[in-house]
Amino acid sequence: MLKAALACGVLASIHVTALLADFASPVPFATQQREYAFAPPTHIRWFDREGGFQLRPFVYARVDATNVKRYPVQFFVHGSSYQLGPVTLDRHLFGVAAPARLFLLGTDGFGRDQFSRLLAGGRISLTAGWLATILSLSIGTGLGALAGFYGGWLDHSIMRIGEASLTLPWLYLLLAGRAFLPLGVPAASAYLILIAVVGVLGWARPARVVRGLTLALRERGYVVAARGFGATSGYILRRHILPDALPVLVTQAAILVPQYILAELTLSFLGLGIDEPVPSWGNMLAAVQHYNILVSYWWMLVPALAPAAVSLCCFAIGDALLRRRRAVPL
Amino acid sequence: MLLETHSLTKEYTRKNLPSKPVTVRALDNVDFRIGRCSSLALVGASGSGKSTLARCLGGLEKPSGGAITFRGTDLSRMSSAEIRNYKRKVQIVFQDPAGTINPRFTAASAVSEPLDITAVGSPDERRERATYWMEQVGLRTALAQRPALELSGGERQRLAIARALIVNPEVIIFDESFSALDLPVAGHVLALLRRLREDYGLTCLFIGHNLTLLARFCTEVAVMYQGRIVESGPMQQFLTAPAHPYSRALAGAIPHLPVEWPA
Amino acid sequence: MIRFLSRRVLHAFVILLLISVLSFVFFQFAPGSYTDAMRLDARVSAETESAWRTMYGLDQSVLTKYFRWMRSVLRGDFGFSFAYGIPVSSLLWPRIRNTLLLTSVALLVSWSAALGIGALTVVRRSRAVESVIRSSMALLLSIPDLLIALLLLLFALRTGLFPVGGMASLGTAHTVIAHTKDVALHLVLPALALALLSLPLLVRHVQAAVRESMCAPFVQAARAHGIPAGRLWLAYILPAAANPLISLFGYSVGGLLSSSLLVEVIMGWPGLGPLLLESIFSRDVHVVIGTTVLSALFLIAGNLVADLLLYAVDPRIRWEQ
Amino acid sequence: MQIRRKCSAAQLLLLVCASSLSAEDLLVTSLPPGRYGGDLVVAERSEPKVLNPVIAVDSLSREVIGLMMADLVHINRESQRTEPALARSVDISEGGRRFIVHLRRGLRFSDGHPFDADDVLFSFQVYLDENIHSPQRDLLIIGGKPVSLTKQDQYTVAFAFAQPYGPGERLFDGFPILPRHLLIGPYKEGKLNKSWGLNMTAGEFAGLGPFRYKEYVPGQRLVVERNPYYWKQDSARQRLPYLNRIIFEYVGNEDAQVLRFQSGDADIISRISAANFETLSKQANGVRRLIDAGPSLEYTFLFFNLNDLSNKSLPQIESKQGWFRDLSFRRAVSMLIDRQSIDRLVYAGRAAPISTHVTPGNKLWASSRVTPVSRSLETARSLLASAGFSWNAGGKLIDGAGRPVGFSIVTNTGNNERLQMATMIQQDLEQAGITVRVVSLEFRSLLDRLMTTFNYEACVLGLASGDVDPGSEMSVWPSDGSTHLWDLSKSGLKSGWQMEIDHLMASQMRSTDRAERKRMYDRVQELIAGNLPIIPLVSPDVLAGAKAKLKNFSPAVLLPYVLWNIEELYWSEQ
Repeated sequence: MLKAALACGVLASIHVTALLADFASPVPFATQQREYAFAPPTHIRWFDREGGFQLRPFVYARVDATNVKRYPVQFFVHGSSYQLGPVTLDRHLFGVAAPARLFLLGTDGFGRDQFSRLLAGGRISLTAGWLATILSLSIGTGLGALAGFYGGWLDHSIMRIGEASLTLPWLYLLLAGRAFLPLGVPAASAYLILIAVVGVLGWARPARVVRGLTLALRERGYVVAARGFGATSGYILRRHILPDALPVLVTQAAILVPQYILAELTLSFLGLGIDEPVPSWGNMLAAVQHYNILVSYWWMLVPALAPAAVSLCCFAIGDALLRRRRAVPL
Repeated sequence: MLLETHSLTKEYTRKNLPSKPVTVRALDNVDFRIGRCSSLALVGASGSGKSTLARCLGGLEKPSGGAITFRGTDLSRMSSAEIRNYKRKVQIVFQDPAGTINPRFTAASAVSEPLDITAVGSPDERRERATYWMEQVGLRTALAQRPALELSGGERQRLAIARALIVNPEVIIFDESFSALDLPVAGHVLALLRRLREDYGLTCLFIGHNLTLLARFCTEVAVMYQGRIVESGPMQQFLTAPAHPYSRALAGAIPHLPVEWPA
Repeated sequence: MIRFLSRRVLHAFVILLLISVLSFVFFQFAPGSYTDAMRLDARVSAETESAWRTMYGLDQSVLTKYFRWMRSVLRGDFGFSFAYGIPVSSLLWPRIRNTLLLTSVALLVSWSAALGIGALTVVRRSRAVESVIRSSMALLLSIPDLLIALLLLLFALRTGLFPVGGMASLGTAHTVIAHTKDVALHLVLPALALALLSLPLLVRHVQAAVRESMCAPFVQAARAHGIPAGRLWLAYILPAAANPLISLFGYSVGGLLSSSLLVEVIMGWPGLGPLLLESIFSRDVHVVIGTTVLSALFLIAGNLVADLLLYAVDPRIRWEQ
Repeated sequence: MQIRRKCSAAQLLLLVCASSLSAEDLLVTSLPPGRYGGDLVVAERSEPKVLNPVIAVDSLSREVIGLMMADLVHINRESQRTEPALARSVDISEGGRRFIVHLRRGLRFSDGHPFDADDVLFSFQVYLDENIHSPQRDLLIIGGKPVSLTKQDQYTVAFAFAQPYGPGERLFDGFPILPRHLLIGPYKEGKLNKSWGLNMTAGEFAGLGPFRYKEYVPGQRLVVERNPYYWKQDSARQRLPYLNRIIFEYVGNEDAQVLRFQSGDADIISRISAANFETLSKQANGVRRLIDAGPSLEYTFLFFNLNDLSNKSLPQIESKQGWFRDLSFRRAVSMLIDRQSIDRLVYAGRAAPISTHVTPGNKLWASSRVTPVSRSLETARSLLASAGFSWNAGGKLIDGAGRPVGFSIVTNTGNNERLQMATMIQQDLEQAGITVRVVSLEFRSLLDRLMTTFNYEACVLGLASGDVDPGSEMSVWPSDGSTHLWDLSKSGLKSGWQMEIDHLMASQMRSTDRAERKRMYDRVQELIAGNLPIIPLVSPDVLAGAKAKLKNFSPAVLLPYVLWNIEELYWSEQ
């Protein structure tokens, strides 16, 4: 239980950080500092060259051809302005004074700060993951429950369509979808629309699970009894079947959220990912699929930790819920 | 007559691939009647069709042939509103204590479920009635907010009975409902039912193969054998002079109980 | 049994028909056509391009196109590839063999691994084992497919243990044994990549199924009777867990088929994947639809096998039917 | 009767002896002698599709065909000039309207069948056939009329043009000679289009190139073997080629290509990104040699939608065309773009910033009079200001009507470099307050927008000339060209300079005076650099690599970059 609570905490803090990305990141995610392309993570020091300890962590920066100066890391510094809800702010959590640069996680090929991109990318990735998961689970649950509950031709046709949809080459539907989106749609919305399509198309697997569950549950005494009391199908689904399906759905979600977060990488491999300059975790990792970047710049792999953390948390929560289920074994 | 069947037939077809489908006749021209205020024991071996009859009477299955009439109205001619009303008037309590109550519900909400479905009264009133009926079937009110999952089989069965009673039915069908209860509890519930029969004219149909309990309580008895009713009549007569060979076996198996049931 | 089978075959046929129709319709939505790229070719005039369009029947209605395709399916050609200039069937058959080889080996690997891991977590109920497995599965799930494949490739390159890409080295086909060994070596990486991709999900389901069946009353009873562990597993737990696992098997075939597309592309395995991707991008419509219908066929066959196994194993299914 | 038959038999014998003895008119090159033997493995990212030169459109197919077939006159990829091939000489007369081609005598196809004028006549008949729709056909329509061929004798063919043909004998490069004896049957049956697909057997194929078709393993590889009848010799009179087999392995993508090359499975690599080239260079050892052949003929550019959209119902885009049509706007945009950074970040310094479409890689035609664009934010701002644009309080550029200036750039997803360039342009234009949105589209979807629906605002694309000669650019620059991408509607831009380009391009095609043609083409380059119908960005270098043991490996900037001198490659001993 403790572990699940911890996971919830981590997950929540990831979400909050993503929400406050503008504040927590030292520079805007799209700013290209071209002279710093593929800069490795900046070394933050406590000891200066002479071996003296500094109370404040600092970085070194070259001021001219011969001199290197110390620049302390500052907190709540003024920087570029951003919108946080209705207010415009220009405070950033930390930063260093120019000409020093502080790249916590290095920079990418355009000299954009990876740390800022990682935070900003979380917004898109998490939204995409949840959106697609919620869509496929809700459609899957609806259709699966329908199929299991009513049976007969409805069940048959839903399941056949599901089977067909598992094999259909959705890729070119996605290609078409991307191609038909108006050019004016912002990159993030365009991507969310696409991932929503992916989520909608992912209904078949959860539908199968829910259908199986419904089939088993609809013969239970309390369901039969409820029907005896004149309960409508909607009532039975709502009160008796869905609550039982919920733990299963949560487990499914625990798997689907990370999967949909990473789907972006595959989508961008197929040319359907999120457009520059907006970052997302998959999009940042997509750079690593180029062999030369993978072998040359190790810090480009760091964004993989974010989805890994999310999926570990999701798993832990899913597991805990599954253990709590203890309901009627199926 | 309150509830009667006329040549009721129910067949199940099993597609026994690759050979021809096999048809099993679970009910075979059953003619059966229960009067108001009566209490009838329907006994028979496993697989003799008792439960099928109960499910047909409860409106959970459509008969393949024949008819069921309630207060003289044919079930198959009823409008959907009338059917809903019928389902409320005729309640079934099932055998399986684990399955009858959704383990997720609290005891009180499981009992008040029928009222919730039909949205009778305010939520508070429903809760009140639920606790009232829980007390009536001998459940402590302290259990009301406990999830059904944590209750024992007997307690759940009593919840099921309370749930059947909460809608003020005219007929309750107990489909082997007492097998999960220990004797004192069963006796307590039976006493409650007797009171209700006397006060409200409740009609009870007990289904089982064990006459031990029912012999004292029921005034009438019907014996099913292989989908047919082979014998029916007053309990007293059945106990003293059973006609069918199977009835004889049943009647002979009733032990003589040393104690009198509490009133 | 025969009726069961024939009904399923009929269903399969309907699904395939549905898929082919939908493929055609969807494809119609994808903008651009095969001949578009010719326009960037400095040698080709607009007239020649439109002549090619007419030649390939690209200017006809979907319905006409579909019926033309159907006719050629009946001839066994599955249409005509614009890019290759040959019937699609002659493109597909050699690649299907390769894809099937890859997926079946991956299936074997991933299932044995999943069963092993599933059994391990349940038998050795140590927290350490469980958390190691859980976190490694989570890690596997959180690494994108592409990266797993690429990391495996890098590993092969650095160690030199396995050949990189392709299906067979040159000039090793002298004996059957040498050839088989060579293909097997080439198979290791793609099959491993594919197996790793499907492992987390399989492990999860296997664990769940085994856990459920271990909790089943008859297993508890058997354990109470003091039946030895080995026998308990073989005679009680696994058969009880078999049911969900068999249906999972059928679906895992489909999952593997779809993820093999990417793995094949990254690893250079000469299967259907690279052909499909390339033909989608070049709008070589008949190849795309042929490949789609064919992989659907395999998926359906996988499900059918799973159903038949279930039918054989589980008496309840026979009753339901 | 009997005597006559004997007689003819004797004649036949004589003829066979004669041809087999000495009359093989081989081309002796000045090449120092190499060493026979060995295979060459080439990892390719996609498969060749068809081996039929009449219908092949994709570049890899054409590359493979190039190894197996030969043309009458060949363009040397290194010197970029023509050199004799199957034709030992070409006499040009009637002011460039008539070419008399003298074929080499006694040559044989790879199956041993002799080659003569009938094969040439047959080949051109096929290329010209209206029912075959060969993509090369249009090149043979000169002055509105198809080229006509007459056979003068067994080894002489005359080509007649309706008007003088500027590029001259360069025309023949790209028209491989087909074996009449094998293809006349399918041609008469109307099945030529379906011949020589990848499902053919080695016996169905014959060509005059250094290699001949051996086998194809679907999805895996294509193998060609040494043509024993090839018609070139080195200076020691050894018959070329040296290599036994060339194996094209299909590996799927560029990264796999790099890995195969790195693991030593592949001997040659070409068309790699600068990033991969750098990575490989860093790990270079004595075993591999990486070569930067300098700027290619490919020019990448940004262009605006200048099509006439009046009947397309795209009001959004149409309303922005006012800016796009404004030369000051285009010049400002061009000045804002940091080409040096593109070169450095996108191409790792392995590209050349360009200001017109003829790249520094074009040794013969690049004009020295075109000045490079220098980046200047101030000049760009003053240009915009003088054109009626201004900046609002937020620093955003607004036009005369007060609308904020912004547009989307579409580019294709398969090409990482273009996407990166678009992203950098986005930031560059941001500095002048222009909001740019980058939209990446899969290639065919992009083409559909560019060529059919015209539903785009701006686009980053690259085009590669097939040849250095201005003749290869005829589909791009004249306003009726099929690749005149920015204005395919032919009506949007009836400006004086475009009319001048039309005129110059048409005239240079008719002129046979190289100096005059150069003068005209220089003017075209100036007009393009000055009026910016496209905004040229950079020209990427041709980057290739090979094992160090492979001798004579010399990548060129003309396609095919590395295999053009395949017959000269050999494995040294160490």
